[in-house]
Amino acid sequence: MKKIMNTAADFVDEMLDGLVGAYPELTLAGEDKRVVRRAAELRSGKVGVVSGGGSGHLPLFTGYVGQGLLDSCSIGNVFEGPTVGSCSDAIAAANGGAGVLLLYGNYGGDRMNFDMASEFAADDGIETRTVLGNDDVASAGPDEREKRRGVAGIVYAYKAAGAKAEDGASLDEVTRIAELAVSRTRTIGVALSPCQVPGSDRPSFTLGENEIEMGMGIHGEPGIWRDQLRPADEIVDEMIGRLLDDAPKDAGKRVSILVNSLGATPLEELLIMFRRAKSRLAGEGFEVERPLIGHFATSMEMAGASISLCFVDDELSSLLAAPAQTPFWTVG
Amino acid sequence: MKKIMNTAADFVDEMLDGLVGAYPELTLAGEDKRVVRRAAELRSGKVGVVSGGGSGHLPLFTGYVGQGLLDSCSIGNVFEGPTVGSCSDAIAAANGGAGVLLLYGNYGGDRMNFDMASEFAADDGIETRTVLGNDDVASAGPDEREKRRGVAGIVYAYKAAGAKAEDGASLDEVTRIAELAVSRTRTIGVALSPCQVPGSDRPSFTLGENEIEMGMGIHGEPGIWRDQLRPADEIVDEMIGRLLDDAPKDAGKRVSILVNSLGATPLEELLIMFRRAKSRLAGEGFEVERPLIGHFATSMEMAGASISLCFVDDELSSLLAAPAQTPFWTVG
Amino acid sequence: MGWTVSDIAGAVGRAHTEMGRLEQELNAADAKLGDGDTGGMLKRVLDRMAALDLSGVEDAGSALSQLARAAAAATGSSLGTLLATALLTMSRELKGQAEVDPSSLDGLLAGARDAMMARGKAELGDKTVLDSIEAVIVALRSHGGGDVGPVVIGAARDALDQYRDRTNKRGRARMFGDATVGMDDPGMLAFKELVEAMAR
Amino acid sequence: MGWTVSDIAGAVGRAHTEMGRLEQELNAADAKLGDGDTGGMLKRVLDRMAALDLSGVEDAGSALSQLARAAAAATGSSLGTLLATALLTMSRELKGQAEVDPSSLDGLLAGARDAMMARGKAELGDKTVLDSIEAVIVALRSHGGGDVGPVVIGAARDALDQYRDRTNKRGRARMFGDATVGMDDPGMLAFKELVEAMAR
Ligand SMILES: Nc1ncnc2c1ncn2[C@@H]1O[C@H](COP(=O)(O)OP(=O)(O)O)[C@@H](O)[C@H]1O
Ligand SMILES: Nc1ncnc2c1ncn2[C@@H]1O[C@H](COP(=O)(O)OP(=O)(O)O)[C@@H](O)[C@H]1O
Ligand SMILES: [Mg+2]
Ligand SMILES: [Mg+2]
Ligand SMILES: [Mg+2]
Ligand SMILES: [Mg+2]
Repeated sequence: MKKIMNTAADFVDEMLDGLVGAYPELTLAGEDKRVVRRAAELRSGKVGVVSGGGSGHLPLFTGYVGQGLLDSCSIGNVFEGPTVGSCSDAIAAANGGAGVLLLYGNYGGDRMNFDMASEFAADDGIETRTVLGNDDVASAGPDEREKRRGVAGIVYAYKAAGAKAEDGASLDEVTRIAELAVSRTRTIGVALSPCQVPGSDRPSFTLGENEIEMGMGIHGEPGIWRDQLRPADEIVDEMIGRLLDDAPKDAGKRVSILVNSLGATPLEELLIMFRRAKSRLAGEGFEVERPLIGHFATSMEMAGASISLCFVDDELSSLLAAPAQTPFWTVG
Repeated sequence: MKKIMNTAADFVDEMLDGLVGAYPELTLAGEDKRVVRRAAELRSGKVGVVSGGGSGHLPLFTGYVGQGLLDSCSIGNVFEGPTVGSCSDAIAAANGGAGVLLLYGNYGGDRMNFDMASEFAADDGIETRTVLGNDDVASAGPDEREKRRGVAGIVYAYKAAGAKAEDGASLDEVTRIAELAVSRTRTIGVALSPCQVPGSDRPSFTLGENEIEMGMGIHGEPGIWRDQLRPADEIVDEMIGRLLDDAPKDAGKRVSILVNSLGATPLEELLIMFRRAKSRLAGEGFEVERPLIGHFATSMEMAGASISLCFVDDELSSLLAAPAQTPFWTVG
Repeated sequence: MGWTVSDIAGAVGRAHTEMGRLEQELNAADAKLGDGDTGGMLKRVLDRMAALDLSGVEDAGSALSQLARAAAAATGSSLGTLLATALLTMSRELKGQAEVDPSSLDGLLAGARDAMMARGKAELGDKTVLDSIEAVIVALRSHGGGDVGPVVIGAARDALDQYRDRTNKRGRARMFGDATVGMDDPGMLAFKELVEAMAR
Repeated sequence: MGWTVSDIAGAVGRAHTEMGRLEQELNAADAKLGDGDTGGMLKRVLDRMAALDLSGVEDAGSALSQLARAAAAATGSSLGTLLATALLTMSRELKGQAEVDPSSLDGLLAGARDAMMARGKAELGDKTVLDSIEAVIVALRSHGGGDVGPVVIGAARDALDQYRDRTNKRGRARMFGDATVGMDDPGMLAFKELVEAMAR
């Protein structure tokens, strides 16, 4: 696998350099410069919304720092959690005195680091809450939802919580909204070909010539089945079927859908998938609103796609529609 | 190469179905439904801006139909020009009585069809002008600029002409702006791995295990050299060098830069490229403004990237900053 | 004694039938120095042209104009658009005529050739379908009279043979440069095969 | 008598040296049931720890606290963060002491184990580094006295052997389920190798 990069050791730092060089509304912070934050002064009294995780998933996470979304992000090496120090720095950067929500994907390493940082934050008098993205239905059964990994669907929680915080809501309220968005979001992915971590001498996994894996995670975590490639409509039908089977009890009949490229899969194919997903959902009596189609949470050059459904109500719907201005997601 | 699709014959039509299904502000038009147009009524007296070309380059072209950018687009099969009929239908869809600008890439088939359609349009009393994107410096020498192919840099002309037309400018003025943007824009691409046309049984070209091709076109047209992969900074230095060597005579010291993924190359790598490009340009005394980084003009799942420079002045700069609202490019 | 609309429709029908056999052969020729779609494209074009009902049409100009529009609607590829251009140009010349005089064929083709050159910006000698047409015009001009069919077919064959060992200078094939020497240009090959079918 | 800061620094140095050999071996173990970075990660962690200058430090608690911060700064991966947690917990216990009494090791490790369990939410028996630590604690408690080195090493080896044929229930390895039977847990393997190096 060929990459346009310099050295593996500089991959993340050069990427971050490029990011803040391109978008002056973002800036790097923290001892290791592994925190991306809004360049503008914090609005005092605003609840901070912080995320973070390993690199290699752009636009997730750092591309969503900005007005109406995240305040800051701590970033680790490719596919490796951020350090405790970076998590602490990200919390400090987002602290406007009204508390900070830690909103990130449910991965062991990330949790340990954010947990530890939030203990340090408590020592410093900063109140934090934690909400974990756990949208990946392929990673554990419905009875073990708390074990599920967080994948692309976390952007719904970012958007809703970010809009709520921008509105001046309290930490309790912002936390409630993030929990609501997480509880209403389900994702499943399908992988066609692997990616390769910079510096590694081989791809992160292998798939046969004509093979796909349903349910694979964004770091190549094992999925549900591996089998021959099949027509898009069949793939989408299975994905939508699995998501609807797992729909939250309080889901109504309104749904936002995110068709996300894992990297190499082009927009043409996402639109072909969306077409089928929408007609399947309509067939089940759902109204599809505010579709998101494109690169939202990637695994570098992995080929494949994920579909997320967010079962919205009036409250979530209006928060998703609220204005936001970040490098890779602008609304309104 | 694996694709998430149904049949090759339905690839484009299903993609278009997905597009207008996702974005109700767009709609299909024309006898063959191979025209994407704004759903809203045409503003009478507004100059129309039309583009078109083969499929397989999303977001180009259809993803840029909308407020402040294009009025309509005719679309052919993958890597094949749109029919004369579709071109005629796209012109009709963009005709608000003040004339229509045809703004598309310099490819033989596309030119023949748009030329013919513009003759039909003349018969029907619709005045048209044609401006061809020819930004690819690798496709012919500076003395033969009129032979150069149009690639990603055409989005600068879309944006400037689209904003000017939205302002209510005359066909002459909108044409002048499109010509200005084209004359100020230069692009070069580098390819790392091929794509595959749906239905074809092999990739569009082959590259060795560790080989790249400098200057390759977006349909795999032959470039300048083929050699071993090298560090990102070296690649970018050569690309920026070639672009600056070819800079228009009237270029000032302000430049907008577009770092575009050809498909599979992830944002991380684009940012690493941008970082070097910016510092190289700064070293040459340029002020970099309004960078564009992401997927703008792709070749499906081809790996590689292109860099475009648009040497702006006050007029172009303010047109690039004007509001626009389309599925894959929103400004302001 | 000229060709009526019904003769024209018959020739189109024969060309259409021939495409069943020709499609893969032309695709293969285009795959070597282009993008491999000449046969599939011409099949789609002739499907549409043959589907036209010209039975009520008297005016040969109107018939050719309808055929031109059918061709243009079927494809956006180079050869298809050039064919539509040729048909449109000839249709203008024939406006109001119920019959086409075979002895006017060289003039009609010359008009078509000029329009195609204007449309596609190719020169004679670039090894394209234009060189087949030019060869036919030249042969017709030095031809005494009588049946034009064998003259057209002979010229189309000779052109194909003469250009085989030259270099393509236009269209996608241009990019392949000297690698095109020894290969039939797909447009010229298609021209020869289709006039053979039409003249049958 | 007890271990001084200089003894601690020496042990860190030996572990660091050992990483040169161990890096690829641990990566390979992690590649089979994780993401293949355990070795690279520990290398970075030990690079940072070994780079600390502890020569002026008298207080063992302060030394461990500095080592904990160095580990935490070097990585965000699971094992690295758990190591930092363990060091931080022990550093609090040792605050103000110039020497670490070897007979207090079981208690120190028990404290570390509890903190790691709280941090990582794993249970004993999940086949993680915790099970190695637990085995060492148990062995130390039934140990009469004298040199603790062989006890620690023996327990770490036994734990690795005993758990090899069990299933990983925590961390990335959990996803591989029964495919982990017969494989060494990379964290347990690292533990064994590093205590061997430190005890040398
Ligand atoms: N500009 C041109 N002028 C004249 N003939 C052309 C031109 N471009 C292509 N052709 C003819 O068209 C043939 C290829 O047709 P086709 O496969 O439809 O083109 P493409 O797939 O490149 O659009 C060539 O063999 C040549 O004879
Ligand atoms: N939650 C946990 N509790 C205890 N030990 C764990 C936990 N998660 C992982 N480990 C240990 O860490 C080792 C893997 O370390 P490492 O490769 O750094 O993790 P990762 O790459 O998954 O973040 C495992 O072999 C296991 O011994
Ligand atoms: Mg890891
Ligand atoms: Mg073609
Ligand atoms: Mg062709
Ligand atoms: Mg690991």
